[in-house]
Order: sequence, then structure tokens, then C-alpha cells
Amino acid sequence: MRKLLIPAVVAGAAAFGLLGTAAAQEAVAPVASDASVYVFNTTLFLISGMVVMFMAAGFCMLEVGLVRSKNAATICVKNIALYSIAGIMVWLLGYNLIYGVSEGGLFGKIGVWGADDSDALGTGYAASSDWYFQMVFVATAASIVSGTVAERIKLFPFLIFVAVLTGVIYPIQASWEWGGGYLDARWSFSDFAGSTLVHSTGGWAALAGAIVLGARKGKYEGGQVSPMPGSSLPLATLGTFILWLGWFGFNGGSQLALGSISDAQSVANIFVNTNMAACAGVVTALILTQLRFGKVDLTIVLNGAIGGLVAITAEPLTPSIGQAVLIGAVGGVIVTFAIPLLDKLKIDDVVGAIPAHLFCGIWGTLIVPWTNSDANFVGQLVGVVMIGVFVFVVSFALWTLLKVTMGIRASEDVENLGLDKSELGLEAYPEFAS
Amino acid sequence: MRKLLIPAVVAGAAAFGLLGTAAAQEAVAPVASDASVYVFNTTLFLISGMVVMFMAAGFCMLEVGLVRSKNAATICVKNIALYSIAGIMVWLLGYNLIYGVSEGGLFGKIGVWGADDSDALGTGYAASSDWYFQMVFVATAASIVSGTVAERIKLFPFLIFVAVLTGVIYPIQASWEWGGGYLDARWSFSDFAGSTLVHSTGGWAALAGAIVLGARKGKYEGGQVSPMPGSSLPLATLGTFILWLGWFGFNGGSQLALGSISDAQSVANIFVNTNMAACAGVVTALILTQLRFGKVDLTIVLNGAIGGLVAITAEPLTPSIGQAVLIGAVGGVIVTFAIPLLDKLKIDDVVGAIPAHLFCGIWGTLIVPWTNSDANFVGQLVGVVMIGVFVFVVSFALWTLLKVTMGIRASEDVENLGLDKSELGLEAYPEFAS
Amino acid sequence: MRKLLIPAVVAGAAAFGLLGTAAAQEAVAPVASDASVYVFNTTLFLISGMVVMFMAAGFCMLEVGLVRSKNAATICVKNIALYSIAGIMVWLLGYNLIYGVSEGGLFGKIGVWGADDSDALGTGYAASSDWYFQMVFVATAASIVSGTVAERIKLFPFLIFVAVLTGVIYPIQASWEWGGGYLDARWSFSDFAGSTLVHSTGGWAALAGAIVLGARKGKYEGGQVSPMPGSSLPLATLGTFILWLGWFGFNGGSQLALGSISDAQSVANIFVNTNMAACAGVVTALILTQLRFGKVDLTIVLNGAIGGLVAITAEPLTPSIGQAVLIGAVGGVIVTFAIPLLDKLKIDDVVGAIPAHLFCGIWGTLIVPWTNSDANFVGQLVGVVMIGVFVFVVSFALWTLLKVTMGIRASEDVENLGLDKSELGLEAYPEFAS
Amino acid sequence: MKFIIAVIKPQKLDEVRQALTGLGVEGMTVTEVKGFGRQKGHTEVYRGAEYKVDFMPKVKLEVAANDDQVTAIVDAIRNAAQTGRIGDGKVFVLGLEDIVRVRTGETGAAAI
Amino acid sequence: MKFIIAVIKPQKLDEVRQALTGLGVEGMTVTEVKGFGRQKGHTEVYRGAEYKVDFMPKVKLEVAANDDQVTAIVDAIRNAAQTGRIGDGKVFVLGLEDIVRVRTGETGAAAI
Amino acid sequence: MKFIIAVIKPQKLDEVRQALTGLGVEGMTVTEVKGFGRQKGHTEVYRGAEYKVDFMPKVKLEVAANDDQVTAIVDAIRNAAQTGRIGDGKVFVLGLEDIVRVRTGETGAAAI
Ligand SMILES: Nc1ncnc2c1ncn2[C@@H]1O[C@H](COP(=O)(O)OP(=O)(O)O)[C@@H](O)[C@H]1O
Ligand SMILES: Nc1ncnc2c1ncn2[C@@H]1O[C@H](COP(=O)(O)OP(=O)(O)O)[C@@H](O)[C@H]1O
Ligand SMILES: Nc1ncnc2c1ncn2[C@@H]1O[C@H](COP(=O)(O)OP(=O)(O)O)[C@@H](O)[C@H]1O
Repeated sequence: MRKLLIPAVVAGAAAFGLLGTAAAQEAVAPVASDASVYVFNTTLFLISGMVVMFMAAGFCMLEVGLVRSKNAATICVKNIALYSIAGIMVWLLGYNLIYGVSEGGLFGKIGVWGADDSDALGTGYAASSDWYFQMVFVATAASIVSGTVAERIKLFPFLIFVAVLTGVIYPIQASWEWGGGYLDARWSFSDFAGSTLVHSTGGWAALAGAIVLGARKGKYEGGQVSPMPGSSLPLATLGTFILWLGWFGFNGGSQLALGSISDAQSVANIFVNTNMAACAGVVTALILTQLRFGKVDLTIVLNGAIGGLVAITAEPLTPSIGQAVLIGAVGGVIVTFAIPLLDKLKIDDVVGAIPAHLFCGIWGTLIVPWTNSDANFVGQLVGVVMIGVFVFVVSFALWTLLKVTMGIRASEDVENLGLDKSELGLEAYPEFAS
Repeated sequence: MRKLLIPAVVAGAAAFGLLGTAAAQEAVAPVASDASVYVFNTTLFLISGMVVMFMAAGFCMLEVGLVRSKNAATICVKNIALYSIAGIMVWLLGYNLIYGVSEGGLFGKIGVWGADDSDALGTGYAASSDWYFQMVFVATAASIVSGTVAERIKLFPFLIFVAVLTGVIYPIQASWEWGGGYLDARWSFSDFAGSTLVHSTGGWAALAGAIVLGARKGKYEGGQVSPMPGSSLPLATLGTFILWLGWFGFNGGSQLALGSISDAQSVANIFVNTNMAACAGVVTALILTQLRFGKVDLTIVLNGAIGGLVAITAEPLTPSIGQAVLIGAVGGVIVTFAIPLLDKLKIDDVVGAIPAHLFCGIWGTLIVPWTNSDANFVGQLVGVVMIGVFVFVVSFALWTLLKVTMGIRASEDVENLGLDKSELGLEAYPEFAS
Repeated sequence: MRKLLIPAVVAGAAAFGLLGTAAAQEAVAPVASDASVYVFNTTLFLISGMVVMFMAAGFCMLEVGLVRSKNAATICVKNIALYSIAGIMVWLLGYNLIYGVSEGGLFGKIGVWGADDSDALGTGYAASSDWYFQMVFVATAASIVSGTVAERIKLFPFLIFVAVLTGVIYPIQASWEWGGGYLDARWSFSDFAGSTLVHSTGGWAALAGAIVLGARKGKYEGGQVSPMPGSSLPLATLGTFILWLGWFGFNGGSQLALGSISDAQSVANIFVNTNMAACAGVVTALILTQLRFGKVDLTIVLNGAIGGLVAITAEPLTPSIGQAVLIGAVGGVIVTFAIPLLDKLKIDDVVGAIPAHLFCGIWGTLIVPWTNSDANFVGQLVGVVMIGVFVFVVSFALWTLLKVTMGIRASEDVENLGLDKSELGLEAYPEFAS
Repeated sequence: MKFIIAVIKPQKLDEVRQALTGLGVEGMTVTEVKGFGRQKGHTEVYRGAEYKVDFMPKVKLEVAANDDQVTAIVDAIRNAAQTGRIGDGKVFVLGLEDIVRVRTGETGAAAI
Repeated sequence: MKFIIAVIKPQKLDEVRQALTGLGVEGMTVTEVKGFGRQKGHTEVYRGAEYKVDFMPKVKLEVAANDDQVTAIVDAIRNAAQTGRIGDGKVFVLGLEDIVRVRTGETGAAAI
Repeated sequence: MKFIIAVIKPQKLDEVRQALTGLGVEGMTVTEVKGFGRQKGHTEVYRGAEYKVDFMPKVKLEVAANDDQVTAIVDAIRNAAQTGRIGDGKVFVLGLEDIVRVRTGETGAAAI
């Protein structure tokens, strides 16, 4: 059987004696009914949201695989807790801060969110499906922070930070763009799926945390960098594959509509560009680590996939495949060089979230004008800087506040013994690990 | 770019010079064509079914992570086998027992199922898509049992129990409600997605098994409880995330229709409530374990997520988000207190399936009238009791029968050495474990 | 609540006072608008493509679980790299080689692919969605090879082979059938979703590799077979579940259309048959290993699931459930007997890819005429042989070329120490493994 | 002083530890080991191929003790570790010239 | 010649190794062990059930040395491994009758 | 009687075991250990940072034997474990005062 649609349809139709009706279709006008458009849009949000939700598992596995086993259970607690807290905070505060903002405004409404489907056809999708989709994005930003500050941060201060990040910090900056606020109205800033709004935001918060928190004990002692190898690279790889999968929903769903032929084409193009950027990130990191270190470094290759994905996230629609490949490849270059660089600066980023999410997020945002004429370099720069300054400064202040009040750093003994045994009183792998 | 639908659509449409047609849509009546409705409904079943099917992997990982490594491979065999057996039994017997029941009846038809799409528009979905969706639900109930009786049950007796559970026990009680039988007709019992029909049913069967089987050797010796820590909490966490993901299909798909604006809204609201109940379960368990035990217990937090999900499953549509959060939070409370309680009763439930699935299932079912006026407390109670008694008694009898005939309990030596080495002759982690 | 559609719809509709419109639907003609059909088809490709993409993770976990830990990280590198390379090669060469072929031709066009949506209604789906769906299929074939040659092949020669396989070998043979080339036009060969085109192709390439490469050191020394147990059977099981999940997209998406009632029914029937064949493969392998070896062998049971899935892939639509069960069961028989057989022939297939993908692929292809009258045995045989000879010969030549030029086999020391430490300079489980 | 090394079956570790604590032994060091001995490993089948499992999992116990305690300790281990079935293990007694307690620097008997 | 066995806290391994290397010790063998001693394990709660952790993770170091080096080595271990807190571990000194270096066949002191 | 401790390269374990069985040795105990010695570890790069791997994976073999067997056993280990390359390992011979077979209570030579 030819694996092309038309014959298949005919065959299929014929098999059910529907050939007539199938032919009859030609008559119908090429627009879907409003009801269908509504359902398509809602379905896009729900299915995309599901795979983005699953990214929480991806981040968890990536982190759990890249930390030492004595801290693996704590990573699990942090990741399932942060996703849960994000959901609650976006409900209580976040959503209305993002979308309650006035045109060109800087600060949205304060208030609990509730679904309003009164003007169904007006909005064109179920309110809850949109909320769900936005919520999982917020959770993503929190996951990014978790990886960077792993293996030395205390559980509860971290969770408090997550609550503020997901309930206030992320929503405020997101409102400037996705809420139609200042950056959107004044600078026609463009960030399709969130290279800056989601990934850099997570990255800036992570960077602030890494600085306030300091490096893991022994990481930079004796003026040299002591690697602390991840305890399960297979789980880290699984996590990366899950993230890759989720990214189709992350970028594809950000088209926000699926009900028309043009929207369907856009979503499809986004899928392809998203995939190709990741492929390029992987291959680039693979070749570069071989050339630079004489050996392929799996962990950097995994970061390369994420770097490519983050880079394409600001504009996955307008690039040609070739351009997407290039944008992703640069992402691979960035992670390969930025990871050792951070170590030189004694910034201890356990999973490489800062290079992959922050640096590649900036790169992806700044390159948008190359393929999308609606965006301009100045506007992009303003957006990157304004959001960066806001998120970094507020996060830094918050981390510092937590540090001086309750303390954010686990004691040296706790760090030696591992957070699992000391904070949770259990072991992630009681029968195996050293 | 504003991240709101309308502008996006316009932009998209404009970009493809379809603005006219896009506008034209306003004219069309807001109902989808029957064909579209049919495809939407079928797609809902298929996609929901896929993620529910994936829950089999989630249960497998959760269990494999919570047992000792010497029994991990056996858990894998059990989980992939039980899913397979469920599929075959639902085909041979189950489906027609559920849906062959007469209005208000107690016992359906005996007979192999085959797809009948003769009256396509009448049913409104592809017969096979519905069968697929129902089948994966049955498998879920079997997975629940597996976790409770782990680490000491013999493989084949367990698989025989699964065959009867999925082919006969589950279908009979499900027919009373979802088949439009006795409980539905006589008591207007309401269980939207199966807190009682699926989760409590699995839980009752598990409880009967745990009693007949007895506790793992050494678990309750010397009048004290000896914990047997799970061998891989990261895998247990992964499993929980997979279950959470699957639950969107589990509850969302149970709307059974997606073809209209109202159905799309319902599915979306279900997604949000399902998610929020789980979030609440996690946060509640996290705080309670910290308060009660002085340390956050990851394994109970994971149970908390499931407890919240099970609790909302009986009615994920009508609650407001606030109500959903409360319903899920109580789920978190239940698991935190019920887990040690079962140990006091010397009921050895390896993964905590009884608190999470049985107790939270009862809670979720009884609270339905709070948010859904079509249900009443008496009816709910009758359903819970009637199904509970039926499933528990029959399961208890079956376990006992298996015990006296072929024996269900592995010998003490086998238990010492681990089921993997003795029953399968291999090790789950030959290079690591002790 | 009855869990049947109609009442649910009414209820739902009623709840939103849409009963009128819901009833009104009856009036509408039972065909979807072209726009809806277009979106449905595109969505089918995208969602199916996503889960098939995720199969890359499934293969990775299956392999990582079945190799010794000292080679696990290398498996991860290979799997994420091969998926990435496949994407790039299908873009640069593959797609146009497959679909640029002339009617009845043998060799397609050379050229980079780019999306062409000019004749949207003509094609009936977004070009990129189709490309995406085809691309992930190609990646699957490459994953198959990886498992067979694991634990002894050098990284870069393998990646070069993958580039040629995905860019040239696979596309050429695929064009003969799915491109409407020679086998399709001349022999009405039928391979619905690729038992031969995807799985046997991967299997033949793997077989050639295994022969040219030779067995792992110590595997067949002293005239006896020395098992080398997989290091993490839970991960291998997870991988199998992921593959099973992906297969619904693999076979279901191959219907290539979802926009009509008949297509929706077809996809649903495919889901059920796909699932039942896998169930049968599992149960058969479980029983047979118990009978033959006196113990259930989890690893063969996992292969049984895959064997059943591969077997049904050539024709998942036309068989009745009973026939699907039989076709899958034979898959389970094949793997159980072929695995030891390959060992007798001293062909070292680390994960059992050759029995599951090659042998079961042949079986599935040859049995098509039993359920599909459009196919005939001769045509099937010609297809199996022609593709087999082509892929095996070209692969064998390529492996040999790589062997004599750069060498494909890791040195004995490297093999002793493990590829991870020697080729990557790291360990997959630095804290656990021996 | 003597350095007593015992190789026993893993499931007997707890009983042995309790027996020794009963004797007033205040410390011991435990290692997971693989044992090869008269208790010939069994044959297993993996993916259809038979193979012999030569090494059995055992636990090694090291206890430093004063000469006067040795017999008591050895007997205690024997009684607690014995199942009567092949593979029960062995106790080895080696001479021990000196002990130092790291924390205090005490040496000899005082450091036990 | 003597065979020195030291049981220390895991996090002290690096310091001890460096101390020994400083003394010119060219080789040692390290094993992960579990220790039972005065440093009573603490109680933990798992899924609501309390239990005592009796065994603490320790590292065992084996060093063969010439008689004249023994005191230096023992002291070096003591100083490097000491935290002053209970559980620091012990050093055992056993007699060693002979050594053979597999690679060369050298025996006695030359093989150390 | 003697207590022979051999530290060898992991991949040599099988050959050594067979060699010893050939001599009629009926039991031995094996432990996975990490070795530090002349065979200096190599430097690795992980995420761009260089680091030295000091410890090499080794296998430790413990065999109790009668005096008359010792030389044969030591030679057998040497021959089987030797690759001629640095890191082949060592054999240590310690005095052994007594053995008890847990199962039977036999002591001395009879318990070997
Ligand atoms: N000569 C020996 N040297 C060192 N360890 C030994 C020796 N003989 C036996 N062992 C250890 O004792 C364990 C039990 O010995 P085995 O001969 O199997 O049973 P039994 O002690 O009951 O005769 C072996 O697995 C091995 O670890
Ligand atoms: N009699 C002994 N024989 C063998 N090992 C011992 C003995 N006593 C202590 N150890 C080892 O030394 C470790 C530390 O001893 P412990 O009594 O806990 O603290 P301290 O040495 O500071 O008194 C123990 O965990 C155990 O591994
Ligand atoms: N003095 C020693 N005490 C204990 N073990 C030692 C000693 N010297 C070497 N070893 C062990 O022997 C192994 C091999 O020794 P090494 O010096 O690396 O090579 P070679 O034995 O060929 O000179 C080391 O890895 C270590 O485990």
C-alpha cells in the first residue's frame, strides 16, 4: 500500500462504502465549524499541556541522574513538590497576574482564578484548557531552578522560593509579554514559547540561587574543579528524552490554535523545527566534546539537546529547517563552552541548567529577528535585559532574605552524609549506593 | 506576541490570507458535523486510552522502586503479564459482562467481544475505541493488587487471580453502574471515573490478598514493625509522575465525549480538577509527614499524589477548584495516617495501595454529593458497601481457594533469597544489589 | 452515571443548556468539513509522531537495561545520537528518496526536503506533519541496529552506519513500497506500518553488523554460551512499555487519515489489534519460557511483547481480534525459540532485536494475505526477499568497509574495561556498579 | 589479641550480631562478599543459555577480640550462623598484634 | 612486615590517602564496609515505622608495610582520620609473613 | 595454616579461580575492592573538568590453606593473574591460627 494519504482515504472510505460521501467532501467549504474550531483549540491545549506536565518527570529524572545518589531522593521530593506548588500558586495568584494586566501595563490583577466560559465562541477555547497549559509552563521554570541548586540546598527554603517564583516573579514578567503588557505593547518584543519568559526566567532565578548559596563542598577546593559524577546517566538520558517529547507540546501548543488549515500547518512546522534544533544541538555537542575533550561527554550531549530546544523556543515557527538547525547547533556550542566557563567562575550549576536554559534562552530570543520580521533586535534586547534584571534582582533578594532568616544551606555534615539520609532520613538506593 | 488565542488566530489566518474565511466562520452554526463529533469522541477514547495504558508502566515503576531489589524483576514480570492478561480477559469475557447487562440488572452477557460499528452515528464513536478505553481501566485495577501482595506471592497464582479479577469480578461490579445495572438504575449511584469501580475494587482485592497471604517474613516480628525500604525511590517517583500523567486520560476520557463545546469545557475542567487534587495530596502529605515524623517521607508524598488523584476520580467535573483542592488534600491526609495504621493491624501493603486506592476511593465516592446534586449520600454509601462486600468476599474466597489448592505463598527460603533468583533464576540488578 | 456515550452527551449538553443544539446535530450531514478533515489528519500525524518519537527513549531504556553497566552510558550516547542523526539525514536525503520515486520506480529524488503546503486541500494534511511522522519511523530502524551490536562496537563507525542507513538504505527500500515504487506497483506488496520496511530493515542491518563485528569477548568461548545478564531489568521493562505505547502511534498513525467516520473506526480497530497482538506475545513467551526453561524469563517476555507488536505491524487493520491474537502469539513463539538459536549460530544479538524485529517482521509480512485479500503470498514473499537481500547486502558491505577502513570493533582491553570508561571516560553508575 | 574473620550466610547476620552483642562485643565490621566453596553454585538459564553460578552471596564479619574472649565469640558465631546446610561458612582466627582507636589514640586491649 | 587494616569514616578517605602518600606509601587497598560499634546508629522513620540503623557506612583500608614504617603509618592514619567524635574507627596491625608482586614475582619487602 | 590475601585485576578472577580449583582448593572468598598503587590512575574529563582517577577497580581473594599448599597456591595465583603490566596486584600471606567450619564445627585443617 502506498503510504500517502489520498489513496489511503479512498481505500478506507471504499472499504466502508463511503466513497460517495468521501467525494462529497470536496463540496464543503474549507473552514471548520466554530464548534470544531473550539474543540480543536481546546484539545491542542490539553494534549500539549499533558506532555508539558510530563516534563516535570523529565526534569526530575535528568536531575536525579546527574546528582550523587546520596541526594537523589531529595531531588525527587523537590521535583514533585515544586510541580504541585506551582499548580496551587498559579491558581491562587499567578494566572490573574499574567492575564489581568492592562494593555501595556506592568502589573496584573491580584486574585484567585476561576474558569469563565461565558463567552465560549469569543475566546474560542475552554478557559480551563488555557489555564492548564499556562500552569505547566510556570512549573517548568521552577524545575530549572531545582537542578542548579541541587545537593546542598535545604528543602523548605527551596519550596518557599518556588512558591514566590511561580506565584509572583514568573507571572509578573510573563504579563509584560504574554499578558499584552509593557514589552508587548511598547517594544513588540517577541518570545513565541518562552525562551526568555520561561527558560531564561528559570535560569536567572537559578543563577541568583547558585551565587547566594555557594558551591557544593569540595567542588572548587584547592583551586581546581573536582567533578562530582552523576549517579545514573541512564536516568538522566531518559529525562532528556522526556523533555524532548514534552517540547513538542511546549512549542506546538504555543500556536494556541489548531482549528484552521493554517494553524495546523503552523503547529506541524513548529514540531519539525523544534525537533531539528534539538537534533542539531545533540550532534554539535557530540562533535565538540570529542574535539575539545578528546572524548564524547554524554552529560554535555544531553545538555546540548536541551540547549537546542531552548534556543528554538523563542521562534519555532518562522525559521526554515536549515535555520532551525543552525539555531539549535549554536545552542549545542553554547552549552559545550559555557559549562566549563561557569566552573571557572566557581558557579556550581549541578545539572548545567544555566547554560542550557539561560544562555541558550538569550541566544534564541536575540536571534528571532533573523527569521521573524515582526520582531526587531532592539525590542528583543530590551526584553531580555528587562526580564533578566527583574528576575535576577528579585530572586537574588529573595534568596538572600531566606538565607539570613531561615538559612538555605545544608550544614557541612549534612552535605557529607547526603541530604537524603539527613533531611529525609532515607536513601534513594538503600541497597546499592556507596 | 500576546499569548492569547484570538490575536494568534487572526495573525495565523492573515499570514495565510485566510482572514476572510476566518471571519466567515462567525456565520457557521456552533455545532460540529456528526462526522467531526464522531471523530472527536473516538480520538478522546484513543488518546485517553493511550495514557491510561501507560499507567501500567507507572504502576510497574512505582512498585519496582518500592520493593527490595531481590524482588524487582518479579514485579516487572507481574506487571507486564497482568496488563496482557487483562486485555485478553476483557476481550473474552469482561466487556460483555459490563455492557451486556440489562437495565437495572446484576449480571451481564457471557461472550467474546467484537467491534460492531453498524450504527456509527447512533453510538457516536468507534466501538473499538470505547473497548480500548474500558480495557485499560480494568488493567489498572489489577495493577493495584500487584503492589500490595508484592515480595512474597507466587507468580502463577497471582496471574490466575488477575485473570478472574479482570474477566469476572471487576466486570460484574462495573456493570451495576457503568453498564446501567442495579446501582445506576436503582440508587443513582455516581462514580464518574471509578474511585470505587476501579480503585476501591483493586483495593478490596488487594486487601483480601494481603490478609490471606500474610505479611512478609520479618515485617512484624518481635512485636515491632521492621521497614523494608524500597530499592529505588527515583523509579518510584517516575512511576508516580507517569500515573499522574495517565490520570488526565483516566478522568478526562471518562467524559466520554469531546465533540461539543460543552464537552470540551467539561474535559478541560476535569483536567484542572484532577491536577489540583493531586497537587493538594502532595503538599498535604509533605507537610503532614514533616509534622508527624519530623521528616518528609518521599514514599508517603508519592502516595499522597495518588491518594489525591483517586479521591477526585469519583467526581472530577462538578467541583470548583477550591473543592477539588480540598478533596485531594483529604486524600493526602488519609494516606499519611492510614499507612502506619495498616502496619498496626499487621496488614502488609508493600506499596501503600490500600490507603491510596481503597480508602481514598471510598472518600472520593462518598463526597460526590457535596459537589454533584445528582448524587445522594445514601446511594453513594450503598454503592461503596455493595461493591466492597462483593469484591472483598469473592476475592477472599478466590485467594483462599488458590491458597489451599496450589499455594500462593513463596517458601521462606525463596523469600529470603528473593523471588527473582528463586522463581525467575535471574536478578533485576545483577551487578549492583546486595 | 452510566458510562456510555449518549447519556453522557445529553447530560453534558443539558448541564450547559445546549440540549437543543445537541439534538440539532442529527440534521447535519455525516461528513466533516475539509478544514476539519485536514486538521484531523494533521493531528493524527503529529500525535502519532510524538509517541513514535518517544520510542527512541523506549529503545534506549530497553538496551540500557539489557547491557552490562560498564557499557550503559555508551548506549545512551548512541541512542540519542542516532535519533538526532536520523532526523538530519531524512531531511537532507531520506524523504525525497522515499517519496520522490516515480510510479513503479526503484530510486527516488536526491535533494533536501522542504515543506510544501501550496495544495493544502489536495494533500489533506500539513506537509510537515507527514514528514515528522515518516522521520520518526526511520529513527526506529536505526534504534533496532543499536541494540544488536551493543557492548563492542566503536561509537563513531556506528554513527556513520546510522547516517547511511537512515539517509540512503532505508529510504531506497521504503520508496519501493510507500513511495509507490516497484514493489507497490508491480507486486501489490502490502506492509501497512512496516513489519518489513522498518523492522526487518533494521533487523537485516543489525544481522549484518553482528556478523561482521563478531560476538562479545567471552560470549561463546569454550564451546558454550556464557550469558551476560542485563544490568537493569526494570529499565528494560520500562523501555518495553514505552515501545508498546509508541506502537499505537506507529500502527494507528499509519492509517494516515482520521477525518472520516471510517478512518476513525480503522484507527480504533488498529489500536485494539496492536494491543492484543502484544498481549498474546507476552503471554505466549511467558508460558513457553516456563515450559522450556522451567522458569519464566523476563527478558524473553519483554522480547515477546515486541515480537507480537512487530508481527501485527504489517497488517493491524484487517485481522479480527482473534486473528490478531494468533499473529501476536506466533511472535511470542518465534522470539522464545529464535533467541537460543542465534546463540547456537554464535550470532551475538545483545537485546534480541533480530528475533523480535527481523524474524517477527518476516512472519507478520507473510501472514498478511490471511486477513487482507488485497495482498497475495507471492507479492509478500517478493517484498520480503527483495528488501532483505538489498538491505542485508548493502549493510554487510558498509559494515565491512567501515571495518577495513576505520575499524568497528573496540579493542579487547576496551571491552574488558567497558566502553563507558574507555570511550567516554565516565561511568553510567559511578557509585554502584562493579 | 585475635582478629576473627567469619564468612556467613547473609540472612544470618542479624542473629550473629545479636549473639555477639550478647557477649559484650562492642564492635565489628561487616563486608558483603562472594563465596566459592563446597556449596557448589546451581545452574541457571538466562535467555535460553545455561550457566553455572559459582559464587554465592555471603557476608564477612571482622571482630577484634581479647584472647580470653575468642572461644566464646567463635562458638557464638557458630551457633548463630549454623543452619546445618552446606554453605554455612567459616570462622578464621588470626593473630592481632595491636589495635589503635582513632578517636582517642588508645591502643591494645583498651582500644577494642 | 605488617598488614595494617584501618576502618575509618568515608569522608576521611582522601585525607588519609594523602597522608600515607606523604609517607611514601605506594599502595593500599580500599573496601566499602559497614561498621557496628559504640557509635550507636540512630533511629529512623520510614513510612511511619521507626527502626534503628545499627550499621554505619565505613571505609576499610589495607596497607602492607615494613616493620619500620608501621608506627609512622598508624600515626598518620590516626591524625588524618580523627574527628574526635565517636565512630572515628580503628587501626588493626597484623603480622605479615610474605608478599609477592604478581607482575614481577618479587617477594618480601621488595614487593611492597 | 596460612591466610592468603590476593589483590588482582577483575578480569583475571575466573582464570585464578580455575587455577586454584585445579590445585584442589575447595573454597575462597571474593571481595570487590578499589586499589591504589604504582599503577597511577589516569586523568579523566567530566563536563569539561579534568580530574585524576586514583583508585582502580580490583578484586580481593581470600584463601585459607595448609602450609604445604601455600607456595603452590601463591604461584598459581601469580601465573593466572599476571598480565605483566603494572597493576597486576599482590599476594599477601598471613599466619592463620585456627579455622572452624560453621556447619560441622570441625576445626583446623579439617575445616579448610
Ligand atoms: N579455604 C577457604 N578460604 C577462604 N574462604 C573459604 C574457604 N572455604 C570456604 N570459604 C568460604 O566459606 C563459604 C562456605 O564454604 P562451603 O565450602 O561452601 O560450605 P561449608 O563451609 O558448609 O563447607 C564459601 O562460600 C567461602 O566464602
Ligand atoms: N572490635 C572490633 N572489631 C572490628 N571492628 C571494630 C571493632 N570495634 C569497632 N570496630 C569498627 O570501628 C568502627 C568505629 O568504632 P566505634 O566503636 O563505633 O567508634 P570508636 O572507634 O570511636 O569508639 C565501627 O563502626 C566498626 O566498623
Ligand atoms: N602496600 C600495599 N598494601 C596493600 N595493597 C597494596 C599495596 N600495594 C599495592 N597494593 C594493591 O595492589 C594493587 C596493584 O599494585 P600496583 O602498585 O598498582 O601495581 P603492581 O602491583 O603491578 O606494582 C593496588 O591497586 C593495590 O590494590
